[in-house]
Amino acid sequence: MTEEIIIAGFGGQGVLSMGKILAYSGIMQDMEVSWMPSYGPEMRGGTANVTVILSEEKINSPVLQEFDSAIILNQQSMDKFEESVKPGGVLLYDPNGISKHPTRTDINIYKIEAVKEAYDIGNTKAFNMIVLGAFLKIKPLVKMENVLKGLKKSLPERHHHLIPMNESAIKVGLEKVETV
Amino acid sequence: MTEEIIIAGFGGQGVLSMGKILAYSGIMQDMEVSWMPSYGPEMRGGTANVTVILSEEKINSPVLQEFDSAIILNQQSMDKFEESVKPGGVLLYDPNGISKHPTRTDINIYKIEAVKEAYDIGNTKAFNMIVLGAFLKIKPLVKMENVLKGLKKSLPERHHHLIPMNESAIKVGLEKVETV
Amino acid sequence: MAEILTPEEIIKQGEPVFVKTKLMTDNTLSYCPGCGHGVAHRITMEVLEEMGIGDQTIGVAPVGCSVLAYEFMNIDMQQAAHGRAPAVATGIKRLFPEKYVFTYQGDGDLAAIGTAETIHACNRGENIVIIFVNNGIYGMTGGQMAPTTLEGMVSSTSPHGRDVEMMGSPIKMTEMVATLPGVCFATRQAVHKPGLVRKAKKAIRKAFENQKDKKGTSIVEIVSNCNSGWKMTPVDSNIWLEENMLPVFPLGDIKG
Amino acid sequence: MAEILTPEEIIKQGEPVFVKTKLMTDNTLSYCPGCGHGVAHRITMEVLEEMGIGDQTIGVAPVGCSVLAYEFMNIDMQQAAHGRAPAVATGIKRLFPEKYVFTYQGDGDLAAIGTAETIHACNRGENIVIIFVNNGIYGMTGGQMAPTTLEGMVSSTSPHGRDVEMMGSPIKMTEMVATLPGVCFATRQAVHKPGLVRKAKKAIRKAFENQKDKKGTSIVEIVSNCNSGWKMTPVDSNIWLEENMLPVFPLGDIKG
Amino acid sequence: MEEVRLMKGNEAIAEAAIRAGVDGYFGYPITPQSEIIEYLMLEQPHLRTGMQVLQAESEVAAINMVYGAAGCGKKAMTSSSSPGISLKLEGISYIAASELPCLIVNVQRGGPGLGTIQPSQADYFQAVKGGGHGDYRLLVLAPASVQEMADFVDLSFELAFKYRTPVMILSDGVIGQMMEKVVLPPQKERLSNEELIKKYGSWATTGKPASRERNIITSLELKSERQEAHNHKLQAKYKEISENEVRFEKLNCDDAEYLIVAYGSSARISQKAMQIGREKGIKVGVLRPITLWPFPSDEINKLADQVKGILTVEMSAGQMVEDVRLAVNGKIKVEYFGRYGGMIPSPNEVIEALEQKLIGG
Amino acid sequence: MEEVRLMKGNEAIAEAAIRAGVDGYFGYPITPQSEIIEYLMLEQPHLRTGMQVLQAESEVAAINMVYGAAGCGKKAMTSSSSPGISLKLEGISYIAASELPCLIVNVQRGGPGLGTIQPSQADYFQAVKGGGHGDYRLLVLAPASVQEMADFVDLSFELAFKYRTPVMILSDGVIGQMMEKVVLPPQKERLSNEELIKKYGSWATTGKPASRERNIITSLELKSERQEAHNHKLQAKYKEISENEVRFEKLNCDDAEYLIVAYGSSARISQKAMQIGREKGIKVGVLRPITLWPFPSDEINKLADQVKGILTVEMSAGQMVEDVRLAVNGKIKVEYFGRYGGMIPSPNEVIEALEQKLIGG
Amino acid sequence: MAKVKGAIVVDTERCKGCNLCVVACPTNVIELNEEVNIKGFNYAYPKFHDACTGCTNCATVCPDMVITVYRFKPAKA
Amino acid sequence: MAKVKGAIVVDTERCKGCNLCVVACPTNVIELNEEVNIKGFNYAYPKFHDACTGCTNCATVCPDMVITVYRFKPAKA
Ligand SMILES: Cc1ncc(C[n+]2csc(CCOP(=O)(O)OP(=O)(O)O)c2C)c(N)n1
Ligand SMILES: Cc1ncc(C[n+]2csc(CCOP(=O)(O)OP(=O)(O)O)c2C)c(N)n1
Ligand code: SF4
Ligand code: SF4
Ligand code: SF4
Ligand code: SF4
Ligand code: SF4
Ligand code: SF4
Ligand SMILES: [Mg+2]
Ligand SMILES: [Mg+2]
Repeated sequence: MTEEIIIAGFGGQGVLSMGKILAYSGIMQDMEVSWMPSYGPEMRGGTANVTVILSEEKINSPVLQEFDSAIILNQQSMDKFEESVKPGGVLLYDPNGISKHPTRTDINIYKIEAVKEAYDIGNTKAFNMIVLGAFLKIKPLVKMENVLKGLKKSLPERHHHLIPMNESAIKVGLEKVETV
Repeated sequence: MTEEIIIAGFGGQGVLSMGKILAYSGIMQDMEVSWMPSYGPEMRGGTANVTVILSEEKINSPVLQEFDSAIILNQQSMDKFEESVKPGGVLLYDPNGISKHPTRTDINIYKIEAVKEAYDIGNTKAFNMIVLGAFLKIKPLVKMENVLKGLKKSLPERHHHLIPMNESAIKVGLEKVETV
Repeated sequence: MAEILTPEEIIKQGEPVFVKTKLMTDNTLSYCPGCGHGVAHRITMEVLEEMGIGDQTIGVAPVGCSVLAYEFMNIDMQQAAHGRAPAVATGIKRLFPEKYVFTYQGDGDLAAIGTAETIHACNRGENIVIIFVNNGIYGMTGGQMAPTTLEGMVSSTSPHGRDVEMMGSPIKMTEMVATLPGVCFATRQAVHKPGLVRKAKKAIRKAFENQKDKKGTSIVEIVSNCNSGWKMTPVDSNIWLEENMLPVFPLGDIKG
Repeated sequence: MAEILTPEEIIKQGEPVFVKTKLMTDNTLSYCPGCGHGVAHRITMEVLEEMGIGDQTIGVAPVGCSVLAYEFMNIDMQQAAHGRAPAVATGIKRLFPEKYVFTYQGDGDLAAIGTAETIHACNRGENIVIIFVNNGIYGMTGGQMAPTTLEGMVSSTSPHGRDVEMMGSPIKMTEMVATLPGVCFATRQAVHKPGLVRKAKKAIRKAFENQKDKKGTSIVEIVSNCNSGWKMTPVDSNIWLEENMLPVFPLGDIKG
Repeated sequence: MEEVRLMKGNEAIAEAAIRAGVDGYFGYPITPQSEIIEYLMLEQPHLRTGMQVLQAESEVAAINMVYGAAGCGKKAMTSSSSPGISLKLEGISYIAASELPCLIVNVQRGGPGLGTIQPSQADYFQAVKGGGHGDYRLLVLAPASVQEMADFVDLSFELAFKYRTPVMILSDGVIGQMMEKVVLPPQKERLSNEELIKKYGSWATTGKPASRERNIITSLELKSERQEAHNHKLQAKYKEISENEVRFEKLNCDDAEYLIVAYGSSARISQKAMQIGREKGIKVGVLRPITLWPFPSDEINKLADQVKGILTVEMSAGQMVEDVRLAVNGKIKVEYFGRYGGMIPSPNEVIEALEQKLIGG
Repeated sequence: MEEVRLMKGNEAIAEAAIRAGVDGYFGYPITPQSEIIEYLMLEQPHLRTGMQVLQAESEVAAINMVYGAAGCGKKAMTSSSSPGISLKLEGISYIAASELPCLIVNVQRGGPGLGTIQPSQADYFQAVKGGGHGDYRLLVLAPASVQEMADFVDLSFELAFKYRTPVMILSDGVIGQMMEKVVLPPQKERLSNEELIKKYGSWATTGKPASRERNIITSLELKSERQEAHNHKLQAKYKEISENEVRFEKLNCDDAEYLIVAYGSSARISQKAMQIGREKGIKVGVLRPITLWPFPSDEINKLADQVKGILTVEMSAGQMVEDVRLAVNGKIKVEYFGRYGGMIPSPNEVIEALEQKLIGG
Repeated sequence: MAKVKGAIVVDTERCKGCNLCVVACPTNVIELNEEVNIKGFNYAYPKFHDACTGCTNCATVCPDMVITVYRFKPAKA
Repeated sequence: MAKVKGAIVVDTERCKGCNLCVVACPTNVIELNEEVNIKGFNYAYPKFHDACTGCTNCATVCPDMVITVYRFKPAKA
């Protein structure tokens, strides 16, 4: 099994850390993982994306042109990555701020109103965990227990008290994801 | 005709400019010339030497291991260059400050008491011109008129009044050189 | 008697009293919201416009966030290697003495890697203007410590606060170069308040007038925020600047 | 009553009151006759000997005439790239804080190409000693202009005299670094007269004592002749030094 | 103390340096490798092992700090990216000439000039032919994974001290910025000063005791004869390294009809290309040089007797291809494919290039 | 105004620079090339032609001054020797990337490190493969006489402006320090600012008039696609230069059975060796590359069909030999002989090496 | 008494919502909008436009040159 | 009255004849020799040795560490 994922959105949306938690979760169940971010000069309002690969085999290229799944969190990223989902693959997006919705018919499209849900649970920082939950519903690549272990590993000790909050955000995502 | 000459002595004895005048004289009679100095960090009391080649043909290597003529002005240079005179070649030296006189028998050895002569004519700066005169007596490579033209070329304008003095020093050399 | 006018009427009938200078291009600034570079750029270009020398000026951009200054300043510009803007400006000015030449540099650029170039251009009294934006950090590369980072200040390479024992004290380049005879004008300004912006602009004007009069090197330091690097909102960063940067880097003319 | 003794008797019966320190090797100095480097070397080594720290000291030689200092100073030494001695010394001292570390640098080395390294080592307050031999010229390479060359002074790259309009003014590095908090002691000395030599030695001693006490950077500038570069006899060069160098580079403590 | 972590390549180097018992790191920030110094500063290794970390005023200062530290027999390192490495070249030449062991990390970005901060492999020539002046060599290791970023730190110092020579880890923005699983090596003790003096006191400047002659670290030689003798010594050492330290990895080479030669992140991509190629029925193998200098010339020469053609894949305009050609010496066709200026070749492009340039061509 | 003089190679460069109408020289003293700046300072070219001469605070500053001046379309140059050139490499990479025409002179001395001040040719790789970071090339001219030192200055600027690319004169201590007869070229007028703007105003920063868009000199590109496109443009230019600007000299090659390839002072020595060889009955010819990049590969490849073996003679541990091998591509034996670290090979040694390595061997 | 009146135009699409104009305005004319522009910033707008005196403070501190200021000086009655 | 007496030893082969000791000696003890040493320098020697007080000035300024100074203080009578 190899899953090749792109997560893309604005800087500040927690794109990179979502990818990191996913990757750490993979490690927790002994998978091979790679996490390759786009990187650039510090400039607010820019876009950020990360390629995450989870695999049972050794991973060769960490840089990809096509993906099994795309998690898309703003319009620029939609423009850039909709085409790069493999036929039959998954596209998950948050419709907030999306003006041109995806149009492909050869892929499976899902949406999660994560901005809204985060607002509703009164924790805008949980946004990315809600998205992660949604994705794990569609692609249960890693077990919840391993996600929690991954969270623990990727958060510094002093933030471990936030884990339960993250867990419930993930659950919101698991519940609220919709097929388009 | 190609003449390969090494001139060697202390820094400050005018070794380099003697070579330069010789080379310029060559140019004045349309010869090819090259002048290649040893160079090093500025340090008083060091040795200086220059390889001068005068030729009717194009000169290839400006750096040589063997010479037709060696003009030697201190003991260190004697130690270093006596052996590099080609058999049948010329070695001209000033015995002042020489403790080990040349011993080779397969070359023609000359001496010129240039320090003494310069002292006698009351012009220690003329030392190197006396040596040059001595050398030109042994090897009349360039005509006197061309030497004077060469002098003119190699001296800055403001020193041109010194040319007659240099000319008479050269003549002293022409006269006083001795076969050993 | 004047009626109460609507804003629309004022705009139509009134006079525009603040319009973007044409010496700034229409490209969107690449700077973070609230970053002081934008204002520093603008007032520099306003001075050139007011002096009518935009077409006779060659600017030198540094490596730092303002590396892209040439995208925003609508004049001929060169982008210099990190720290070398004063050398590049020297090369330009020596061969084009009739042109106006300025560098625009950050504190990492000018006070770390470019220390020698800064000091020697100043010592030679190169007839140029140096605009020196001191934000106490390496903005572009993600907020590392600069030579001007304050004692105790957190940055990505002083995550436990700058320890002056280990890392040295914040360096005051403008004071230092002011001691050199080649420097005719050295001043420290800021741009986070309207009044200060106007003062800073006057200082820049004076600097270019000095160049016109062939007086030597003028350096205008502008203490500015790097709200991204400092990890604050723009408004908070300006307050922090007042409270923390200005005591160490006090505003005012140092020389000339 | 004492008889009139012959010199031979004095030598035999008397006490040796001046003997070459063992921290200088027996190699013949490569310096020109009368060059100040020799005395500067010797008094530095005398200080180490008197403090008993020769075996705990690592010296850093520059590129310049004194590049060969390691042939003459009988201690462990490194030879640094041109201008980089303070960085090299920083590398040594940071990893060997218990050793004594000093650089020995010329004015071209320290004040031209090495400006940034000098200023930043001083700003960090590296706990080292910098011996800075200022002879107003590049001795080693044949007498080119240095940043410290005097106005109007002739050198091979200012053959018509240093024109400060074109080439800048002689730079006073010691004064400049004295303004930095990291510097605990900055002084200017000379070695062309017996009394001055003794004073200079005291200053060097103080510098090493500072290092012992972990006080930060000490810089001891020594104004010296380069009679070869200046094209004078050694005696004349020392007179010229008094009359021309010292007014621009006055002797005495600048800080500490 | 072995430990599995998810880390960036840059972070892995930094953590591995602490664990390798490195004494000092000196660096200046530059993308895409600033995480190395940032990680170290955050981690405060002086509290863990006594390792010192200093942000220098410039790359030039940093490499000369390494010179000073290495001259004392200490384990010293620096890191930078392409333009910063160019600035270090005088210092690197000095270090090589003075035979000082140390580690220099180059996480390459696209050039020339200020270029881009995106990944690149265009400093190959600089690394392997000697970008600085004079006849010197760096021992160059090219990691292709975060694990190797970690592993090569200790290896570098082993080699550096074994041969008293500077070692370069030539990485790139992909390997520096990506995260992978990494098994961290156990903590090595730093040498105490006494141990250091015992091991390296014969040459390092550790303070001259009465019992030995003074130690001098220098690269100056006024006499040409002696300079040449010194250079002969360096060349002899380089020969020894060439004979003993060539490292490479071969994948699917046994039955290969075509060979891809690629290092670092290009090798990762080429492995995927190989998969695609094999699926298409093209018998292609990959040789991944791990040491770029010494280069696995003999192995490539041998493979040239077996395969029909070789393609090098590089994120440059074609540099390593010269060394492959020199190795093959005309036996078979050697072609190059690459993307550059921050662009990364895709596996599909690689296999297309192979088909076009070697099979179809 | 042609004039015959006896001059050092270094002086010839300086005088030729004045006569070529160079606008500015920026340099820092270093042996064995300080005569260049010394001659200029003595000559006061600002009074003769308006040329400006400045002693910079360092080599780094000097090359960046050249960058600034060249960016204005001015004729700017610098010179140094090996360690100083290493310091310039970041700047050189910037200049190449920004496509600025200029001249860099390297009068090589023995390295690595501080090394010796005696002649050497060990910066060949640095010059021709790009010592700095990224994929760039210098057009490299190798003078073998004082006359060529003079002639190549104007030629360098012609080529530099034709291709908007930096040109290097790669000389050495022999050619720099020796005096020979030199016929000085006539004085070229310096361009007036108006002429300059007319010729180069399309790209140079000369002050933006209302009539054109602003000119920008930069090497930054945040988008990889655009950086790659820029690099493709550079590579296309380099290809064009390779096709058009190869220069070399052949001596006695027509009937040669053995070939010596050597440049600069080594070529002079090899000519003498050729004489000795011919006297001994060995049919040996000399090919002297005048451009080291682009390298006369085609010509050497052709000669490889004729001769039995090739010997390169270099004052290095063997660098150019790689380019000769690449040119020959395995056709015949290519061997290297050299002295280095400031030592100069003697003609006799050369011919002995030829006998041993190619004839006897 | 002729009071000088001012008005501003904010180029909302280029505004980055940094809030600096808001704190710089002496008469509290400006606020950030709850809506975001295309770049996702809560852009500034003259909420209490009538209070504007045309002092240019807002435009002077705006790093992005987003504000144009107009002033109207009624003719003396 | 016990006057301190001094004497110097010049390592003539290492002397570079710079003349600095000559001008530094308060009692004019030293002069340069007309003869040269092996390196060609007119080396220093104590021509008026009796005048030497052992003050060490000469040695202190000698760049080449060529001079050793001895002092003899007669016991008080
Ligand atoms: C030779 C070199 N070293 C390092 C860098 C990386 N770098 C780019 S900008 C920068 C610092 C910028 O800081 P500053 O000058 O303060 O400008 P700011 O971004 O804060 O305005 C650094 C270190 C580089 N581009 N080149
Ligand atoms: C990078 C580099 N640039 C230039 C040189 C040449 N160089 C050697 S010493 C020197 C100047 C020495 O002058 P200074 O530091 O004043 O020492 P002094 O000889 O006067 O004691 C120069 C320019 C060099 N060796 N390396
Ligand atoms: S990182 Fe700092 S300096 Fe750079 S644009 Fe953002 S706020 Fe301004
Ligand atoms: S050249 Fe000058 S500094 Fe160098 S040894 Fe001679 S006198 Fe001293
Ligand atoms: S012009 Fe003055 S009063 Fe009007 S909005 Fe701007 S700051 Fe406020
Ligand atoms: S200052 Fe400018 S960019 Fe900032 S909120 Fe106001 S109008 Fe927008
Ligand atoms: S010790 Fe004093 S008195 Fe004696 S020779 Fe020396 S300087 Fe003169
Ligand atoms: S000072 Fe020393 S070197 Fe100079 S003349 Fe006197 S003894 Fe000789
Ligand atoms: Mg900054
Ligand atoms: Mg000096």
